[in-house]
Amino acid sequence: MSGFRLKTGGRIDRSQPVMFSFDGKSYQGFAGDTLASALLANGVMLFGRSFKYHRPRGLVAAGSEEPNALISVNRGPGRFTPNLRATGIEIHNGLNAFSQNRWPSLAMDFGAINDRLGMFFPAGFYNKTFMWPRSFWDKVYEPAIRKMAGLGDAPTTEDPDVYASTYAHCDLLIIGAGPAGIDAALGSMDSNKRIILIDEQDELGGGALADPALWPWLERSIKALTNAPNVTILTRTTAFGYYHDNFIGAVQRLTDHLPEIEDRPREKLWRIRAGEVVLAQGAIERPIVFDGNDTPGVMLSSAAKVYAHRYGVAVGKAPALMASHDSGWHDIFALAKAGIRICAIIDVRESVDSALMHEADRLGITVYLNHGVVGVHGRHGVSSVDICDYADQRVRRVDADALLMAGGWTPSVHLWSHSKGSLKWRDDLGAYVPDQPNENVHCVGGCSGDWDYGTGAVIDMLPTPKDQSRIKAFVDFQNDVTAKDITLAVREGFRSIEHIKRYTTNGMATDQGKTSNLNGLQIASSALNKPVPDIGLTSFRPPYTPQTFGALAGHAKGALFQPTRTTNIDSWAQAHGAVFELVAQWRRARYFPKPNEDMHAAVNRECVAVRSSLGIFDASTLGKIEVVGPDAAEFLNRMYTNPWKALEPGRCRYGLLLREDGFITDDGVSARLAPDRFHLTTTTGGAARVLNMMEDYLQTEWPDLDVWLTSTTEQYAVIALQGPNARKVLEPLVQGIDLSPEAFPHMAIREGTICGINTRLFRVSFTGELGFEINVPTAYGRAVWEQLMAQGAQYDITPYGTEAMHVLRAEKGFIIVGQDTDGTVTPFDAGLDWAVGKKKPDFVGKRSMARPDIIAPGRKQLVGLLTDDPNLVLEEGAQIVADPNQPIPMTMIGHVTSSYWSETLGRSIAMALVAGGHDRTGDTLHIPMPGKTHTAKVTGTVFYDPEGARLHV
Amino acid sequence: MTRFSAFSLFAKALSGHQNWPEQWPDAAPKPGYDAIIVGGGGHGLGAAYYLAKKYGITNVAVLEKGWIGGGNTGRNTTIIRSNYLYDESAHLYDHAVKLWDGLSQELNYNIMYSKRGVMMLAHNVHDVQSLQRHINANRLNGVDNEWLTPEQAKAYCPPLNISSDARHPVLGAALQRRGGTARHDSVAWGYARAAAALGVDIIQNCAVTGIRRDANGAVEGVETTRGYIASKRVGVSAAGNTSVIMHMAGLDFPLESYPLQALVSEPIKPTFPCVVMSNTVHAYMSQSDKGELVIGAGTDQYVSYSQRGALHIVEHTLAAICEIFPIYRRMRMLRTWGGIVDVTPDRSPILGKTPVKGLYVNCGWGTGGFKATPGAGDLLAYTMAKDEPHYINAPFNLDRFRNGRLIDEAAAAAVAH
Amino acid sequence: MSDALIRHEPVTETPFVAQGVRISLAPPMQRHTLRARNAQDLESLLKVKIPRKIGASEGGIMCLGPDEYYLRSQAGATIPTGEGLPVAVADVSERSICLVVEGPRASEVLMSGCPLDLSQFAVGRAARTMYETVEIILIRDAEDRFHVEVWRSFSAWLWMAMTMAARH
Amino acid sequence: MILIHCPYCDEKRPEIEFANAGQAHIARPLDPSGQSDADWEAYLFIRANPRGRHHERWRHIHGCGRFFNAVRDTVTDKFETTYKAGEPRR
Repeated sequence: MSGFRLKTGGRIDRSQPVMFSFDGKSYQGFAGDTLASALLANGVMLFGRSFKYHRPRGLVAAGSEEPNALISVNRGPGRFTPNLRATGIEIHNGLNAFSQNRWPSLAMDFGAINDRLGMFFPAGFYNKTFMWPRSFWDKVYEPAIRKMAGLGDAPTTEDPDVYASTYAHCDLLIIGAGPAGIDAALGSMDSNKRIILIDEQDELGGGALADPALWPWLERSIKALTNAPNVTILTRTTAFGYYHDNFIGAVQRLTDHLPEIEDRPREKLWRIRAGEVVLAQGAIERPIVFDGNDTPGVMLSSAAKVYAHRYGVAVGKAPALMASHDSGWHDIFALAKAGIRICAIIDVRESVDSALMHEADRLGITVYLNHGVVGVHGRHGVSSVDICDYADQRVRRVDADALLMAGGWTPSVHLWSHSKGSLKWRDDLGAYVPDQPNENVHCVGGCSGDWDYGTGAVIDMLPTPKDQSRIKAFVDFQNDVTAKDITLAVREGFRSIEHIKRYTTNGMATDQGKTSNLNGLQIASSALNKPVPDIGLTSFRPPYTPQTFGALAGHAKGALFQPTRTTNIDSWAQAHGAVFELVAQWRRARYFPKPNEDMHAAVNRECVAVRSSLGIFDASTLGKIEVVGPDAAEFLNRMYTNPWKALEPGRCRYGLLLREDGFITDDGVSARLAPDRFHLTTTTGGAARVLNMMEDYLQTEWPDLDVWLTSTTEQYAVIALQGPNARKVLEPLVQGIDLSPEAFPHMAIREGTICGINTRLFRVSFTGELGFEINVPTAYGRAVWEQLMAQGAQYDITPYGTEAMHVLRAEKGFIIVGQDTDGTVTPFDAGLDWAVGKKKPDFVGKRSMARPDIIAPGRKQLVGLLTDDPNLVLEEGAQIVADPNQPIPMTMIGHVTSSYWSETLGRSIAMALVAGGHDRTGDTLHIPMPGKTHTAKVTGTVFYDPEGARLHV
Repeated sequence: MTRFSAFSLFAKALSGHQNWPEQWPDAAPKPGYDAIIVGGGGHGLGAAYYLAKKYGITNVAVLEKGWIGGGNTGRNTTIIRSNYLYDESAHLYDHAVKLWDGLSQELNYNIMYSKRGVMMLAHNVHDVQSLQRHINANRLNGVDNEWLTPEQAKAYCPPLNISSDARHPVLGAALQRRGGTARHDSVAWGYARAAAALGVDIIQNCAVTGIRRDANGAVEGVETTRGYIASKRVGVSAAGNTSVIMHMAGLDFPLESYPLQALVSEPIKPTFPCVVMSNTVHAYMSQSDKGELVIGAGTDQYVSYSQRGALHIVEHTLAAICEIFPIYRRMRMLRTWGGIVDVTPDRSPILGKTPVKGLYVNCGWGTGGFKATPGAGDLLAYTMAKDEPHYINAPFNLDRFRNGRLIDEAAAAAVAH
Repeated sequence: MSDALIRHEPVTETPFVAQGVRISLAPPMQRHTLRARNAQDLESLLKVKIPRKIGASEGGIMCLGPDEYYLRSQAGATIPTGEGLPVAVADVSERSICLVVEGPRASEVLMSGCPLDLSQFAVGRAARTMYETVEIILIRDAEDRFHVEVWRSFSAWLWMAMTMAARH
Repeated sequence: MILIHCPYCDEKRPEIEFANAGQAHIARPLDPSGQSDADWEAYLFIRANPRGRHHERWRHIHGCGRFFNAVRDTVTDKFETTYKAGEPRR
């Protein structure tokens, strides 16, 4: 037995030989071959080993339903791909393919011992054993099971290829370009509809590619469609999923078939929105279940026809047909016409259409009706076949070297099912067909159950005189599920097809049950003695065939994975050696180390500079919202905890924002620019959330208010100039603003220019020092920064990053929302009672603060902590206990939220949320850490300049 | 019940596996039971088992509208861990983890609990602080969880990309070594088989259509598609469908149900030794015993019972996986599916009594219910048996939404400043 | 505003050119959001006609929402603030930059990441929408020329994404 | 990715332009402080979560910016209608 190349025929280009290798051995094929057809032409029948029993396996199919012939392809470093179907790999010069799941070689596989022991590994065997001794599970059994599992090897290095993606729109999307799909396209071509025609193969035609009589029609049709300006044709493209509202995902393979990749994307994801969808995905031939049906050389009859007429390859020198359906007869006649000697036709039916009998007779083919295959001889290929005459149970041997199965057809309703269209059972077909649509879609051709393949008998498996428990009749080839696995599942009480599928793994292999689901259903139906519709249908889930992770990720790779937002000053920080951190989507300078400085040294230096002279900080990432309109103050009064109506233009106020559940969600200093105009600031991470929340209240609760919100986060670069010398540096650069303390007090805003650029100048401080925040139009941020650096050089102006900012604010006891609060903290917990308007009848979150648990004693409250050892810096997130000697689990009364070394104070400082903390001032608490328990005293949260004298200068 | 063992497997093999009995009988409803569990997922079956095993209530029915284990039990990524921040959560989930250990032997059903370790990644300073807080709290609660440097994380999980140039670089990780995975279907089947052996009726294709209450408002039974079934104790463990059942008892619940997708790759040889979770990048992955990479995706943004998720969720998920594990970019997605997850306002479950006497509830597990399966089952059984909650589930009551005592793990990992 | 200081733009000022498409940074301009319950209030303030239909544009003003308009004007034009009126005018000149995508492949490049059907997006139309995960305002300036307004901090990413798509 | 008809833009737009904003027609009480704890809990947290016809809010956040209401079937995910904020419940 072995396949061979026919002298003539096929669509391959015999003038273009192609050299490739399989398992290290070189072979020749022709342009137009798949790996499957080329190897078959070279007489290779053995393509792989099955998942569980490591049985030798050959080709079953010629298309994407192939369950057995899974191949790894290695295109060089990072370009190793496991589990590809040989039937979908177009050969090219240099293709380097390998079989899988075998060791040491495909022909000689040690794993095949599983096959000998197969009787001990029925469905669900793992549930029943490997439990004793208990300790063996982790160390012995599970590692062994895992080692046996899997198909191909995993890739081990990063894929250098790129992947593309796009959206597309059309009025009519046709999926499948066989005759039915092409007819649908031709029929709509002259309308002004935008049409996309998709097919997973390398050329249009589908089943027509294996029917030379149709080639002239095919050529004319393709030409017409290619020339139509409103038709887009996508070949090598798999529509893998049908999503809501006629949204279809498809992946186009662009380079795998080419000898050279160049820098083109390997695959492209098409996200298609279609007005109307026509599904023309055809039908898949069903194998027949009998003992030995997995022997290499046993394959679908339609596949043999494809190999002969599309690729010019005979699957054997004397194939026989095992049929329960007319279509196999037509296939075998086609083989005969290609010059292949036919060994026999075996049909399970007692009679068939007389026209078939006449044709067989005319071609000189021996026919056995009311017969079935009961055994296949040969391990790595078919050597002969035992058939049984069901009339008298006599078994005879037929010398076939290949056996073709024609078990009827299964409409490809996968995408239809993704779209939630309903299915109905047709007894005559033994298959589910589309019923009621859920989207604007309809099915044509084979996938609607409409075909001209003739009729057939619907069977579960071939009758056999052998002991059913001793044979191996496969249903799911790849997962090694046999008919008796399914009957075992039924015997053990699994009645729904979903249970049977999960217990046996039938249909869960990489072919997703394309050839096995219906046979599994029929066998279960017989075992349960219930009609198929009563045991249900496993649902189809995307994708139709496996799709590359990289293609679904599309362009979103590396720097394109997610935007990294940077400020206008970021480029300066980068040029000056800043170390960055990521905060929300932003990149922020964390500190600016000088040569040989670590973070602590840099931060200490930056902090001291701010306290003693002058620091400069890029605060551009702070969220900003411009609130404008006659009702602006009223609106803010309702949103924030504190009163806003009386704030005078030119002044600033700290605003505290709660969620409606009473917990702090954001804060920031905001300024009134005019009676009807405010400049709000929010936290960096909270900007979008706060704006959305405010829009929600404004649009849906208080639509009567005349006020509008505009995000101005990116309109302004913000430079914080902080330190005793801040005013001196600003004075020569600022025009139109009197910077004197009397004219421009703390918590005020003035508008003027700086270096000739318009500015909103805030006098505010998050450091406790004299400070300004300079808002300038973003494009000028870096230029103004550089002017300030130059002007500040005389004061040794020091750029500082977020880490120093954190230390400086902690020394002053200013909270950071999200660090010192965590979504469960109220203003009272945080010690911010002063920021809550006691007389306000309402604001967002007020009512929730009156709930029983919120007013109960013992809530966690923000306090300062000073360690007994001043040199010890507690770990942020360290847990606090009152009694360090209690056993585990301990009662934890709080945790450290912020903790730093304060160079200014010459000791460590910390803040913590502690149960009843406001009443514990002076108490000693304990912080148990691995190996040592630390002690600390509860203090207030302001560690530096509690009177605020340094601010008001 | 035939005891499962290597010996019984061997013996049955010799007789061609013709003699295996049903794992659980296909029961028809009786007129009444001492207790009814609505929902035949792992939680509900577990509750029935523990009612019979630990609390001596064996006249119990589990009512399942489809087939057992067909809801979220069979649709999740099977992650098991207990390294939660708050004491209440840590106690709840650790109760479950302790039961997971040894569950195969207890049920005489290998549920394949694989202590592969669960590693949670930190990608920024805020993540580091948050995970450190978890580790410290876990240590004092007796829950194992340890800090790994990026290099240690890479050693534990070699496919991990720890390049500092990554868009979301790995700054470290928290590892719970006792965390891992289990075989989801086996959990449902193992509980069903063990419960049935103790006398519990597993009734499939039996949808609850109404809850009957007596003059005092107490539960007296349920209407079903297979007729009325009396019981004064009804425990609802119906995940995404809880709101629908509660409406039958006149109760509105603080729940919303969202689609959650998950997916697997084609099977490959062992390559991924543990479970990795990244909340910042939204990537969750492990490798199954079969060799598939099992990946959790995000929820869609709207309430839905369609079990049908969107493509863009899958795109984002796989982009995230490829960022953290770039060697898998050429791997292929084999299958996606959707579940319906019920989410409470604080994303913690509700497990306890309801305002209706005799009606108990176990819901709101969101995306994380599988890991709690044995614990939730046990605690629901306890609560139903004693008509009062166990101290572990007492905090997970309905009252917390009124009095404000929320257990908000997600808020505690709040977004940064 | 003085031009004594140098502007720093977040993307290169050298246009990207590939087969059939050119992507470039538009010159600086003024941008204002205009908000009002009644568009007449803005018309009387600005003395210009305000397009009422969402998506329409006229004289550099685009209607983006039922009470939201977006005005792009030459640098230096004077726009009143509308103080005291039931309107809101906010200067957002530097919040965004504008990328000009032009050429026969302009639509194709934009549709690599924008889910709108641009064949139905008429010349003169403006809409806030998305390119993958980034918000943009898309304006069709001519059959084969689009303006893409994008917030500054996202623009480097958008530039990378669109030029990558253009190369493919 | 579902298509959503924005009643302000009067056209169907793709889901990624929208943000779901939860159940519709839950008005914030005019006098929150006068609410009982139970009433306040209902306002904050209790949701219909129906299997079937559902009133919900969406915001066309990356479009016209408006919040609006929708009636959608949560089993099929199909919209019955969408309408502007402030219009009566449909």
